[in-house]
Amino acid sequence: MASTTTTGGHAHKELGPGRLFLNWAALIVLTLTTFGVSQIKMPVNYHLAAALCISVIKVTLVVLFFMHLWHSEGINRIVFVTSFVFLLVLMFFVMADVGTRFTLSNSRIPPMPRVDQTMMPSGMPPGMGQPPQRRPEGPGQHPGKAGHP
Amino acid sequence: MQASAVRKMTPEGWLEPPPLPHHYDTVENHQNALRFGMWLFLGTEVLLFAGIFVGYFVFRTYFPEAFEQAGRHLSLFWGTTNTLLLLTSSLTVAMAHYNAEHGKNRNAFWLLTVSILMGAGFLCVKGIEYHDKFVEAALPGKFFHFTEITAPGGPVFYVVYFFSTGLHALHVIVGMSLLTWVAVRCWRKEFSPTYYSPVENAGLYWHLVDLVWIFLYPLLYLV
Amino acid sequence: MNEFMRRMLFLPDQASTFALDVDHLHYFVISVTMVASLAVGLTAIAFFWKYRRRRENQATPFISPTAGFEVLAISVPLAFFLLWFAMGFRDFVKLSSPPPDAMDVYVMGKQWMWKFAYPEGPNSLGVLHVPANRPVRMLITSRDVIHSVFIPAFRVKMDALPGRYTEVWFTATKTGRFQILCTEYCGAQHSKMWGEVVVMTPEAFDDWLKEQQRGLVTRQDLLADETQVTPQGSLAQWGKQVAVAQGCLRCHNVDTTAPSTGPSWVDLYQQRTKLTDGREIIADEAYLTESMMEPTVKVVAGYQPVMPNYQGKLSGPDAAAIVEFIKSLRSDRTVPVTAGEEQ
Amino acid sequence: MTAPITTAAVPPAGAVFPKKHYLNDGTTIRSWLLTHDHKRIAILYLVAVIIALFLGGVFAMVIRLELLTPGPTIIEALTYNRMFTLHGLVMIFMFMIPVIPAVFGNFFLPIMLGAKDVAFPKWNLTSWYVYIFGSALMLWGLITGGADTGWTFYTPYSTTTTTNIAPVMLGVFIIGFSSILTGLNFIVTIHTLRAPGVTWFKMPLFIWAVYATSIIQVLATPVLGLTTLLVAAEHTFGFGFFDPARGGDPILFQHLFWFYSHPAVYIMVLPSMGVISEVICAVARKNIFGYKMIAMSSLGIAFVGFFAWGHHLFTSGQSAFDAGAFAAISMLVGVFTAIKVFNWVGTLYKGAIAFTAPFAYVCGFLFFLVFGGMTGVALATVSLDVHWQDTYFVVAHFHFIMVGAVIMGFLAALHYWFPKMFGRKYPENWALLAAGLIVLGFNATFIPQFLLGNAGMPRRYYEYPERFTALNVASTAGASLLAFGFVIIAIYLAIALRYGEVAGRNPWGSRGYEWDVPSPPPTENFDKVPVFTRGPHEYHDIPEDLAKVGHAS
Repeated sequence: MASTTTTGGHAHKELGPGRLFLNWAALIVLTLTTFGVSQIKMPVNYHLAAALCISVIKVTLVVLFFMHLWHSEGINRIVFVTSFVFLLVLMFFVMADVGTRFTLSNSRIPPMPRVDQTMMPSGMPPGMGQPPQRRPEGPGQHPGKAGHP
Repeated sequence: MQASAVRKMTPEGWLEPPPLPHHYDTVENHQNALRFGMWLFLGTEVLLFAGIFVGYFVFRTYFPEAFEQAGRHLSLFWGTTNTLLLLTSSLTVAMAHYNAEHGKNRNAFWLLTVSILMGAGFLCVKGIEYHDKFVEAALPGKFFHFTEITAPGGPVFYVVYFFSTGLHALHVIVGMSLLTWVAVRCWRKEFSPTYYSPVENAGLYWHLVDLVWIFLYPLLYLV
Repeated sequence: MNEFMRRMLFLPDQASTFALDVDHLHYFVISVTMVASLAVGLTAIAFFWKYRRRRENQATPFISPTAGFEVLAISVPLAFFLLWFAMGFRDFVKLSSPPPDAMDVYVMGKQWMWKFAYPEGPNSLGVLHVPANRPVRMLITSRDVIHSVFIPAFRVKMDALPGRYTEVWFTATKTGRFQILCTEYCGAQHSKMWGEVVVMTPEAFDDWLKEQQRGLVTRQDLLADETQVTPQGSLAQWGKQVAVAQGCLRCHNVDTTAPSTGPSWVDLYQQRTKLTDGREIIADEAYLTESMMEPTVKVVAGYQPVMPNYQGKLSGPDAAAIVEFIKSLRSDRTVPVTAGEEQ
Repeated sequence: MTAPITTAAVPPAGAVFPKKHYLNDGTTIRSWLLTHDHKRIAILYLVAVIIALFLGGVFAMVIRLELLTPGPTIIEALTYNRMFTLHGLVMIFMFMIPVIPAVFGNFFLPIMLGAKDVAFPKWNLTSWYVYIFGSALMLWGLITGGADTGWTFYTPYSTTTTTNIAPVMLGVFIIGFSSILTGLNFIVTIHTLRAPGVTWFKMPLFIWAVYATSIIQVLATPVLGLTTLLVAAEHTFGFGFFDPARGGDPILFQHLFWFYSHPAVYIMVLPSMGVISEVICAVARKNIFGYKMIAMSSLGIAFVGFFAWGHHLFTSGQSAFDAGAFAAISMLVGVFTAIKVFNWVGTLYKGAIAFTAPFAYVCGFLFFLVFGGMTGVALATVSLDVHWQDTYFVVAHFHFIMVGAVIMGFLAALHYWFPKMFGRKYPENWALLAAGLIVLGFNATFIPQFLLGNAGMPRRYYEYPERFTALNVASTAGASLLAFGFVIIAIYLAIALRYGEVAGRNPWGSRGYEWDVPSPPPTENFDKVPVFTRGPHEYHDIPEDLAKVGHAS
């Protein structure tokens, strides 16, 4: 209704149904785009990058318009951006660790030491700690059962 | 909660807003505080999901083949359907916010009802997907007996899958409850240009649920 | 000076090249810490004495720091801290990059003991032999939970992670015996998970290694023979191997009836046993199997429910083989497969 | 019955106890349990954390007694392992995290801002119930399930232990919620409810510290929440997120855990620093030296504290690159702390210092913070940490910070604000005696532990090699002294609560905003919105007769 409020003005009233609808349309188009891109044949890392880029755009749209951050108080923007920054910090240091560790500390198939079976770490994920040709095959490979011939 | 019966109907057709809590000086200040509080809470939600996303990338680095294989076994159709459902429900919630803020409580009520139904639809689809996974025994950790994923790391993918979507589904349920609560209050015509924070905050929560899914969808289903 | 500081700080022997670097940095850091704490403390005391309150409603001048003070307050500590960081990180990088000619030793932790193995040579339990003045790289892993190899005299420590390897290296400089401790909490016997490094002169080590390898060959031959025995015997035999591999014998005696962390296995089969809840059962096959899969359900009186759950870790045949092995352990006849030899 | 009282500050001749105040505004149990008044919620928290401190203290004494001899002394290995788990969890989650923010923050934050309450009073009460519920669940789980994992819950030990840890993990998760609610409430309050005149740089430094703390609480706690859920699920259903037997990564657990638990250290210590800033000004009757530096270094610690978690992982298989990055960043925390220390000492310069119990705790705090902080820097020096990691050196270091600094801050706050909260004074002589005992006992307990760490005694050891006996005995002896000091405090404060001399509005002659309201304050704090014209730490233009001004009501 015409009753503009007594609250002295959050500018976000400018976001009428038309804008919201437009925003939704953009989101749908982006969803279909990301779906379409995923069907193209290309290296998986490109897929990952493309999907993440589109997701970031979508999230930005939702946050700015559906969630009115575009017109909101600055502090709310700071809060939200900060939380993402800390997410990225966590992600960065953990991935940096995984990427630069001593290789046998996380590679999937470390070479088996030339020592007897009891020296084999039992708690290996399937496929770890054994030469590839001895990987257990067939249905229901039992995770905890590695190590017995 | 205490939508008290003593509040009178104003000529414009909505209930008088509840009295301002004694420690705030202006309505606007109160609204800002509520909105700011909600945004802070959303910040905590982002970090709640942070761990699971970090886990996703770590395990993807360890087991790229398993993640690809397992991703291909998820139903692209249902995943995309769910994405569209959630995005659309976000639109209706944003519209409901707009209407409530302009005192059009009835419109807001119907929009919220549609959103809740879409949320329920989302959960149904999720249920179908979960059911399929249970039938295939494509399950996390020690319950994993799915034969079609040959690369190592299958059980871990399903831990990530079930934990992230499960936690997300939990948020959908909470969001639906919040929306139901404000929908009931819309029905009672409680919201007006000076009092609409509950709709706004419930809406913000629902949008966050949407946000998380926007990331989960491509990561789990598409790549 | 070094000796004085070492004793003052209760530091253990310095028996590796790394120890000396670490200790020197340690002295530097700790001296500055002492001086700084003392300076702050003395200044506070001096101020307290000089500026004690003389009148009840005494006013004080408004003083705020000059820019110079601010810069000083930030830059002096920062300079010290960065210097320490640089020195410490240099040493750390050294510690985590073993020289290419280092001798490899595989170290495995499991609840609650250390096992050591040389690529070509013998394995040993609890005692690690290394040559002095030769770089040794430890490739460390664990069978169950996280442990941590700690040799105080070498100032060396590294976690043992299940399912993956970590590495650390050292060059021992003194011959002798030094303690190995586990520093990552790993359960009931964590504080008893000790081992020993024996540092030998290079010549003595080479002799020792040759000696051991000779022994190994005969043992490996024996092992090869054991695979040829009749199926009847092989089940108990196999059970013993599984029991060794799973670490059962760490807590269960098989050569004497004396209790250990867990009940002895000798004469256990068909024994009447009292449980913690007062019930009495007969240790038949069913009970023995159940005790592996759900060990805390029926605990023998006088023992703690500390045994880990082997559900999912032991296959059906393996569990059956262990039961066969237990059945074969009788004190009234000579047991063909005596225990203790941990391969 | 009244113990002799001597305060160096103005004797409040003729001070009268106000007739109507928050404590007697409703005396039924119900009026307490359903209160929305931030002051009453603070008292509820105070009761809860004191119970937690008592429990944690008893567990600590059991541990110290057990370690009196190298072999088994009074309890079994399993009991011992449960005991240090209990001690750690109770002290950290039930005591340290809420103690200063939830008690003194709740009580004084609105008053110091000139507000009538926190932003969301109902959520404030909710956070107390959530805390109680979470604590009860955790304790119940610890006692019946007998978790023996240590408070760090390292996987895969925690996911494979035969003891039942799921309720403990859920309890921690729930307590985390309470912490988030408190922090969120404070941040919103500081942003929206400042009275006219309280601009950002005229906020008391305690508020700055609580603000920085709240940011950490809000941003870090959710990560712990997720981690505890994952561990609980993994232990119950065998998921394998962290268990390498199923492809998981145990180091990932350590990253996620310390992403919360390292900043959590600052959740504990920052409010203490805020208390010290307040107390040191009041006892030295002197403006704070370098207000902005202290305020900004609080934020700096909160910020940098998030990038330092990896220094707990130097020997756990983390990469050397990460180790270097985390070590370098950790050093910055030391710099920020050093800035604070210099400014506190600078505050004493040309002051008018009264030697009272709060000041005794300030001195203790300064010493423990400097020594504990510097050993922290030493620990962050990567190569030194290789020797010290998981030894008693680490134990001694974090007890210097957590017990040394945090408990000193807590006791300083308790003594400094006791007259404001309860309207009565505590007996100064007894307080000084207890303070002396505690500082002494504390040093005697933990300095030997530094040396034990140097000698190479690992932590969480039930039995230890003979050569560590002497230092362990010394440590246990110190611990009993420490415990004795606490008993004295408990006794005289309990007596003072009822029989203490009436304090009057401002017994310290402090210029802090909170001393403008009567002691104890009325339910509404202020009759009308106050307007502050002075800064909170200014003593250069105090009225000639501060005492009279102080007792105007």
